[in-house]
Amino acid sequence: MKIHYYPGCTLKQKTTALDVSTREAMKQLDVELVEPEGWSCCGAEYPLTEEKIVGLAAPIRVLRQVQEEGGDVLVTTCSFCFAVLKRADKAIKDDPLKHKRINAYLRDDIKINPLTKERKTDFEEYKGEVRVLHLLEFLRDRVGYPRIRERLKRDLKSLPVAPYYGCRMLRPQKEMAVDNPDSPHLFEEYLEAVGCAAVDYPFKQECCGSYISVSLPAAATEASYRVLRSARMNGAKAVAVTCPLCFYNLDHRQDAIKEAFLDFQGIPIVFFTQLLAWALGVDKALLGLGEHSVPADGLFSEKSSPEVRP
Amino acid sequence: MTDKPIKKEKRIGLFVCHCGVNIAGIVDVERVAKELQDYPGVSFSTNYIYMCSDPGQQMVIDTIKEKHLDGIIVAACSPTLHEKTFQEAARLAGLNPYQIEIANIREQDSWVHTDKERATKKAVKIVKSHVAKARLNENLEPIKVDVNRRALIIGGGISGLQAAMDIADHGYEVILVEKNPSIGGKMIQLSETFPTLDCSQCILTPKMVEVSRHPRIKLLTYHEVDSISGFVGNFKVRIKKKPRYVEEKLCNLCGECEKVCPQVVSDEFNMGLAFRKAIYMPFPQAIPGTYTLDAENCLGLNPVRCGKCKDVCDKKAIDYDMKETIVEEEVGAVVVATGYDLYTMQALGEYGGEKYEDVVNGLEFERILSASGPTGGAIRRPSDGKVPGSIVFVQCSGSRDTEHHLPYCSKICCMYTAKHAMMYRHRVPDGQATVFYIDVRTGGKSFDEFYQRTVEEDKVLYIRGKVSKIFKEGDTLIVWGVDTLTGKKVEIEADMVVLAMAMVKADGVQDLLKKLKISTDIHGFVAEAHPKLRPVESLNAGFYLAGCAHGPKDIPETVAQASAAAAKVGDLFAQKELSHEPTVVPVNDELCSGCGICITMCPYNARTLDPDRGVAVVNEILCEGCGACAAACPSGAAQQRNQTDNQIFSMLRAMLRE
Amino acid sequence: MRVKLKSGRDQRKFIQRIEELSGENVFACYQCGRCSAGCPMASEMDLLPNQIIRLVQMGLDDDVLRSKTLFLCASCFTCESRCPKGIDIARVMEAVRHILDPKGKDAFGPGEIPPELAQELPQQVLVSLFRKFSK
Amino acid sequence: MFEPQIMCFLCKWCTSSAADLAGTSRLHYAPNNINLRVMCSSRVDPQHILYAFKEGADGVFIGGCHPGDCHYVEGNYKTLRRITLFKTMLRDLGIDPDRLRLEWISAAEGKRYAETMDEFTAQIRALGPLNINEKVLVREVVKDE
Repeated sequence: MKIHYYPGCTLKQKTTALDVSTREAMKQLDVELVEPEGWSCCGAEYPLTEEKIVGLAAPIRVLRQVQEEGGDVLVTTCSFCFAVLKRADKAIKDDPLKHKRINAYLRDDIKINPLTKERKTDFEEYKGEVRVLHLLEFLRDRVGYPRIRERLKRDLKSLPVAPYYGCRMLRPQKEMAVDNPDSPHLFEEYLEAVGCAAVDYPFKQECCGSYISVSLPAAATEASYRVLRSARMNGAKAVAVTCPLCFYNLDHRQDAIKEAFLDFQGIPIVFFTQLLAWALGVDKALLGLGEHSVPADGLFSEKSSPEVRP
Repeated sequence: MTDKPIKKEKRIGLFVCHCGVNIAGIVDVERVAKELQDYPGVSFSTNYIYMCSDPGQQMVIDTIKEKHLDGIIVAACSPTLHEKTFQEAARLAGLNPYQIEIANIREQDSWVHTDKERATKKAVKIVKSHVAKARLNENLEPIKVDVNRRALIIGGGISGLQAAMDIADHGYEVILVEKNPSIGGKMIQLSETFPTLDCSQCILTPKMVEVSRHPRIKLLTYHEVDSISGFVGNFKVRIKKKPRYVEEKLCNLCGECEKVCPQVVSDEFNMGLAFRKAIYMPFPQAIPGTYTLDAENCLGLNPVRCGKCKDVCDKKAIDYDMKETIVEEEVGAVVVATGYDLYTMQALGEYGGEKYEDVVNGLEFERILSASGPTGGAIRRPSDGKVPGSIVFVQCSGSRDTEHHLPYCSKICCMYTAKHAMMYRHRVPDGQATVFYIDVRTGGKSFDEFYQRTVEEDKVLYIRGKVSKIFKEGDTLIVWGVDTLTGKKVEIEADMVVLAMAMVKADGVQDLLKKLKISTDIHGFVAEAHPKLRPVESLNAGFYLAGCAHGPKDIPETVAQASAAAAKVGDLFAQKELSHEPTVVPVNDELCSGCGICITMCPYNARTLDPDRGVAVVNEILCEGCGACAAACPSGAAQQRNQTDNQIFSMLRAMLRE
Repeated sequence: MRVKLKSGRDQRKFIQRIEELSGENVFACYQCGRCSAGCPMASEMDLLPNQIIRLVQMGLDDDVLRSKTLFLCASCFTCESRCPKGIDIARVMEAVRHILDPKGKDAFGPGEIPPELAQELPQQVLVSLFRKFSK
Repeated sequence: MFEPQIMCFLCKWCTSSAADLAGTSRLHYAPNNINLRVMCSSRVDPQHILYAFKEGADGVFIGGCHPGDCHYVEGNYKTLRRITLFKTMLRDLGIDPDRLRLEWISAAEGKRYAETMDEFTAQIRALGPLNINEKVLVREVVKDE
């Protein structure tokens, strides 16, 4: 299976673990990932006011490129990218005026291809037919859990993992339409397909503090603390995330949390794809575990998740 | 004071109820039954877990038959609860129901005391007193009375009209009395009605016409009930016919009289926002369609002083010599549908309602909104006719103020204020509507949706807080309030202020209610017999209530209550005859000296002096059995049946002698 | 201090601008406070999200525009997902920030981030933060 | 401690219902009273009161409807007149008029009924038992059976 894949900037720079583990896992599932040619940053934040529609140009540009390359699906892992791409796509589908204006921007922008310097004369408008899928959705709907299950090489059932959805993947529901924002199941089902025990806890969809992490670190520290404490209290040995920013707040911030909250005990944070890749038999060295500030090596050991011999 | 020798000792049965642990938990019921076993008159005594249960009642019935009992005592809960149950059981067993005594050992004993010993002793005394009474109880039969199947409706507003229509449609005759020149009440003054925005006049006038044309409804407008006597099924009503000075049947509504009348006075139909002449028609669709001459404002009903109207009346309909007359009617039931009035704005000095023309009450604003109102439905303020750029609405003006005004919620103000604000925003799109509220209560079908539409679509600013003061600067009203949601004290400039004044009992209704002898609550609204189970009946038999006479309510609720009252009247009229309690106070001719004291005591004129025999005589149908005469009778000739002085003395003895 | 509510068109100008920008009907809000009850940042805010809406309803733009709350909102949409009247409060916040843009300086600019921290932060944080809080 | 006997004549429409309400509300009060339900407070004849004193009551209580609320229009006014006059007579008979009490207690005032019972019981307790002399006087006025 060949599929368009949008890693986004963070995965190419600071948080390569998510990108690397995604690629390794997909290899095991015979999925070939193709990056749209000349993709750019999605903008990270979806513009929320009616007048800032220029912010839609970047994500639509990516989608138009997928369309040009003949793709009908674009898969992402980062929740921020996922939200921006999906909402932008919906915005221009719903509003013909926005559709017209964005395509007009794009027409000017891609007259000259910035990479090839090639001049284009023909311009195909983005028709709004590319489906933006989160990798979790893609695995469920296109790959299928049975295929994952039949290829599992390791047994993770002694590993209770708390799925952390964060904000962007679920909300606003009328635009994201992934799952019920206050009682989601997608991530749990995925973890079970991978073989882990999914831990239910009340903070799986609460905000980790997001970018407030920079402007008011204490607030983000507290928000992250609440999430991690809840996960631990409910028996999790690790928290699985989909978003590099959640990862940053929950993982890199744990020293700060320990300083602020004396009762806090650390817990490793992993990307959902790291678990998948490991379960599918990918070598530990290829999981990008070096980027973790809370060591997660212990989770990826023969002891906690033994190899299964068919 | 000697008990007459009891010829044949009665056989009285005692049944002591445990009521689960309700009685038995405190009172030793077995001991009570045992101690009474040998008490004089008691020939059977037992106790049982629930006397009111089917097996309990069956036990009573069987025992009466087996032991040939001729009196029973049930020691249980309050007689208000199960007296009827056991009277019925006695009847089934062939025992006269007036031989039943209920000894209340629950509400007035086991539930109020904690000392088991003393509570048990008290129970014994209570039961003994009833045995003492029962020994002297007589068999009584209810007094049968015919029913006059005609109903009197007092009030010609929506509730009276609805009740009249329903009763007349049941096939009974109705007399509808309205004190004003036309029927229609308050509802005819309203503009649109929430939450559907039906035009009030458009939905009410067809009903008014229907009532006026109904063959079984006799419409008495400009009439007032003067007095009422009698009792349920048989009332005599005296109705005062106020002189209209215009012959209804002759007046052809040409309007010439009005044109020439020199007397211009404030128009009450338009809440004083317009003027009328002294000879007038309250509003174009008034029923009956006739002019009325308002004697108070007429130059003097004297052709020498003015007489202009009389001169121009082609039909010779005007008669200055008309006099007040009395109409007498006999009816079997009375529906009180006297409506409401608004609390006076003068009571809220801080809101300036009495000082500033542009501070109006809800009903005045209805007239301003009404297409038939003084401005033809255009929103203009009373002082200078300017279209108000900003209106402040103040809810709970006088309502829910336990300290200074009225403690209750007037129920309809939240909805009509939302309607007012919405109407204003529709008609003055640039206008700023602000509503001060303490709670918005929208319990009713489609009510909350209506309110939310007012806020969401019409952008009416609701501020949570009570206004403290309204004053004038130049020609602008300044409203001082607070938004308790933000904690900000706010000041708003308004061109007009609408006060949602509390609903109160109709002006002057207390005199009427006194004449009807029906009870009211502390606010002067007619009291219902039971707040849950008998909401449309008065405690006084034969009186029913409908609409705001009973308390604040909206139109659908009023109509429902009026129909319910009509159905209850139908219940009464469907009976062949009525039963009257036989526990009246007859006269023992042999003892009566004809002093006449009892006659002065009777509030029902049930007692008169027979001049030939020189003794008092009693109309047993009129006697309600209060016993005031019996207490006053110096000779003991007046004795209340089954509560004679002898019975009371016996009870006192049984209770107090250790 | 007593606040004088603006009347008529003046009063609605600010509200209308907010409604235009956000596409949300702020008058739909009946102040139940559910947004504030669930907001992960509420404890740091000088005005709670429902109070921001309330002040917008009342046309008190000055109070809204100087609130710290605008720059504590992480656009997590928890409020949006639970609002019984379907108001996207994050959009209202963004609309207020939008009005503020030409007026003020950055609420949080690149200069405020220590270089070593900038090295460590994921790109998306920087991009999203500046998008929200800078001119 | 002296436990007085309180004889209560209660109007069926108001005070007796208040006594029921006190029960329904499980309000506790001293068990010294014993109730006799009459149709109206105006049914109470001064003779009944004297008889109660004679038979051993240390206090007599009459409960009627608030002024204006009488079920029989004005029975309570009649009671008021009677009791006011009768109290002056009681003094002449050597019975402390405080042993007789008339109160208006509506059907809604269960709590007030309970409180009044406690209060009146305490008052009579303080006055002590109705002494023999008083009883003798009563005997002269009330014809014995």
